[in-house]
Amino acid sequence: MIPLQVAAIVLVGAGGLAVVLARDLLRQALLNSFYGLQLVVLFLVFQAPDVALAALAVGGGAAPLVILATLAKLRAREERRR
Amino acid sequence: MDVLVPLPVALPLLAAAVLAAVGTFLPAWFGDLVAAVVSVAVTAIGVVLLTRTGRHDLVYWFGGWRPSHGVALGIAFDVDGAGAALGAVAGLLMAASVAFSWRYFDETGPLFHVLLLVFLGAVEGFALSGDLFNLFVFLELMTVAAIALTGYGDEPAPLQGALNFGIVNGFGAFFLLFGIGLLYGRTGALNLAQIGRSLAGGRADGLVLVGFLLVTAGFLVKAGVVPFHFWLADAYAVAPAPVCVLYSGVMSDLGLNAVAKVYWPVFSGPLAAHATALRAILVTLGVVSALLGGAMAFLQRDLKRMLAFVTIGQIGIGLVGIGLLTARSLAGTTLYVVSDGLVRGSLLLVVGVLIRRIRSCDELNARGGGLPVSGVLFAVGGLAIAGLPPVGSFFGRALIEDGATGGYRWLPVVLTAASILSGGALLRAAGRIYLGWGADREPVLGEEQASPEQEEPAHPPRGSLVVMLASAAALLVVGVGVAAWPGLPGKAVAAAVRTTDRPAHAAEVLEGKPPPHERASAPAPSGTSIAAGLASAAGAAGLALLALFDGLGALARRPVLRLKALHSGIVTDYVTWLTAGIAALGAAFVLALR
Amino acid sequence: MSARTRVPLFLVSAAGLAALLGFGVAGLPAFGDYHGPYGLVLNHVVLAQRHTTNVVAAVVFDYRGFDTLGEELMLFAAVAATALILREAREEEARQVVDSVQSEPVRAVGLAAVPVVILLGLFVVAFGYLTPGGGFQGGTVVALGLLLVYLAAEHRAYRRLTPTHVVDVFEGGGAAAFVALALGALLGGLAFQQNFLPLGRIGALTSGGSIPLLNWATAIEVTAAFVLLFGEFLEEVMVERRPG
Amino acid sequence: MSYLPYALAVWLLVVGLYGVVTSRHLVHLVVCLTVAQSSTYVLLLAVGYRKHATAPIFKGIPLGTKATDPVVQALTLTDVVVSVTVLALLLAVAVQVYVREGTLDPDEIPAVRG
Repeated sequence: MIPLQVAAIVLVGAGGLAVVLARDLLRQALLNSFYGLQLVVLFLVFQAPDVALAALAVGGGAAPLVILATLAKLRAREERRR
Repeated sequence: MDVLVPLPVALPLLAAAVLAAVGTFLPAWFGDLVAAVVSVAVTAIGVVLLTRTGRHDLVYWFGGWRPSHGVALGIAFDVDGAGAALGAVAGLLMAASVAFSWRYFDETGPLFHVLLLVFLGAVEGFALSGDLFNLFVFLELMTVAAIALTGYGDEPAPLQGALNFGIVNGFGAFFLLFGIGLLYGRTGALNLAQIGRSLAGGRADGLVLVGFLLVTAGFLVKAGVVPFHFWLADAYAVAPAPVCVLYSGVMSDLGLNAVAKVYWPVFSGPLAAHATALRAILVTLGVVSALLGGAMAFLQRDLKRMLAFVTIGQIGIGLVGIGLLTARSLAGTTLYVVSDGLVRGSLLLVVGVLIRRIRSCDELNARGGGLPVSGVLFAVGGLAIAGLPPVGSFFGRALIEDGATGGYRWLPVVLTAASILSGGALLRAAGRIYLGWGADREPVLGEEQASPEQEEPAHPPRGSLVVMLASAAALLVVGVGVAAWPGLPGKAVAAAVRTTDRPAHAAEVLEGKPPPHERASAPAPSGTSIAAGLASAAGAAGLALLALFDGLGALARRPVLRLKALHSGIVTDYVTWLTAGIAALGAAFVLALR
Repeated sequence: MSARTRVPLFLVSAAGLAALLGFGVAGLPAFGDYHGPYGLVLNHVVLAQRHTTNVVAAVVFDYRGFDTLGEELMLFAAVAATALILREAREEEARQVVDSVQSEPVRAVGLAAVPVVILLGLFVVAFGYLTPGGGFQGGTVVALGLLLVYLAAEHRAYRRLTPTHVVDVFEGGGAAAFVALALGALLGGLAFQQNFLPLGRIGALTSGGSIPLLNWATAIEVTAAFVLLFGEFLEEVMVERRPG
Repeated sequence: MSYLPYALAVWLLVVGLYGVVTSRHLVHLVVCLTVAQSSTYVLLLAVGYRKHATAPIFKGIPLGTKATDPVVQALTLTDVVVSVTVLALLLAVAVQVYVREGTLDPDEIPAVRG
């Protein structure tokens, strides 16, 4: 195993833990998009460029967008409820 | 290759996509029509496929990629008797559901029918596929369509049933995929027969055991076997009755069938040496499910929830048949789930009639509020669930019980007890709702009303009421009447013998060698099983009467209330139970099978 | 269960589960030593059998195209259901959509990026069966490009560009085309999903027989699905940006 | 050391489960679910990796060059894209739950019990 792979694995492991432990939702959304990009790197060093590309489009674009939009929606509803 | 094989999947999925594309430009009845035509066609194809699987499986290689030198390049459908039968049942239940809800979901556009068709296509793919990853794909597709369908209640209802469904089943699918990863790493194959051939030479080491654990757990979550069953009752309580019909009648059955479908070709080789221990574990799991499902069904007042627990209990009895690991008991399970799946579907439609008429499916609220015709259907269904001879599923249960030799002679007693509870719950509800017997308060069943938003009773037009009752009756007649199919038990046993003959099955799938002609016959049900069936029906009726006229006050004890309280509706609890269940099952595997 | 019983029960179970999973993965070949037949065989035969240089794309669209059909329908069903649920949520509290106005430079830069991203996405789709990429990845990128219209300009422009009914047609149409191509082979007497087009010269955009068609059908479906998805999610956010 | 990637897959699955079980907010919970899901991608791709191998794309390299397993990559690639729409579906249901119930704490959402 090459050092780059070890580094990517350790980073993803830490990144996943960070996402889970983040209790603030906005913070978690940001950590989650970092985590998505870490996965992209991992897939690249696993010699899987097709998957890395998919993970980039999803983890770097679509997923954070959907999560942030959800949070925005919930926040607005929360304000209205008060 | 049989040109009909891909159609049960292709037709619904194509219809769903086209309907979604152009449905908004067409009149609303178009969706009903398309769904009806497709489900009838799928039923017919399923029946034809069933008649063609008498001597051999129908193996179909997508893209024409036949295996070369025993290595599968593409994906295969491997249609056997059980798969074809469940496929036909799915089509029939869907046809009944569409007829039942004719023009009812028109307001929301064509989407309801689009999702139903996707669900049907997924169910068919899951029933027919012979490829492990392909099974995963259709399992997931089923889940996605079902999350949406669960949320399709006609009035604002607690939606967390849909969420619990999605989250717990999502984890089930992850466990399955993790197991697929393990098996692929060992064997480099995804075709079930090929994985099995590759594993057959080796012993049951950690990878095989954990692979088996994860794959089985993924399917047991879908089937709703205790302790993976928590999501199921919540989903039923929310989903509209015609959708519950599909969940109860096929989704659970298919999850159960998948356990056998994967065990025999893939794991029966390396695990053969540990069959005794494995049998003990699976039968125990099935018995616990059967008893707990029955008991919880008896403690419900919401009829949809009651039927959810009836389903759990009956799936437990089916798991016992699979867990006995003999061809005869496996055949029994197939007959049992096919017949009872249809009966449960019929019961749910009767409940649907009640909901449509008085906007409630609460046993206590609806006291004395049912139509007599519905009452007859409901009572017959309850007796069929109890397993009254010679009603459909009786032959299945007889094959399971008569296959229980050796240390399992006690099984008929336990299965009878479970059937008494399930059947008793249904007959109690029938007595209260359709005859007005018993009290209208029963604290053990819960003080809250099951459906709190009471509205004015609706009066559906007479015509549509007739259609609804007719579709329920049709399912009941077919479910009860499958026993009249000449020589059906013998055919089921012959098919099961082929399934359990792993080397011959692998040669059939991978090399196209016709299987040896099995002359299998099913013995007539023994005196014990006839007595068990009669005792179940009589016991169920007796229990129902006792509950109606003596009340349930005696049940208000701590263990009972604790048991009810475990079903908390909280998804984090459910995921905890899922984790604990897999860890416990895995510990049992590792300790017993090594 | 209270959190006080839940968490300890979970921790014990999770420790057991982790041990079991560890026991399982210990039986795998060491990382990098994999020799399973399926992929090895495909790596050797795909170029000759399908004239496609990206073996992954050949697996996605042909050898295991039936999985892909299921996945496409999953995408399609999930997005259709999401749209339905979000629309219901909006109906329950009816709101008015009001556009926000962004500063002109932001808008100009954003709009300038739109064609670049969309072209990039189309490129990823077009060469997907030769080099890394394909309809799944490219379709997502194209949808993200269209989304920039929203971010840079305004919701109304995004909606004008992507009217829901038209997007529905493309979403369902893409999925339908995928199934129809597979059924077409069946009607022609071949196996479901069997290739019926000439394979073409290796490395050319016309190579791979039916793979380019399936690839583009996928791209259309994925693009439409994500456009619909983003629209539904952002419509509500837009709702919240009312002045005052 | 050569089992580290598999250990990562186990870690992510268990960590994701932990996040779900201890979650006090459905959006947080659903995001933890995707962490657990990523463990399956890691496992599949790690299983199909081969030492000193290129990606299975034979453009400009001779046939027969050692390449990683294309099958696991195909399985993962479609699932990665599709999973985000499932994430969106679950989030949409969560929004709807909030609209109706006014809370997203799994312990507080009124549920059918018993």
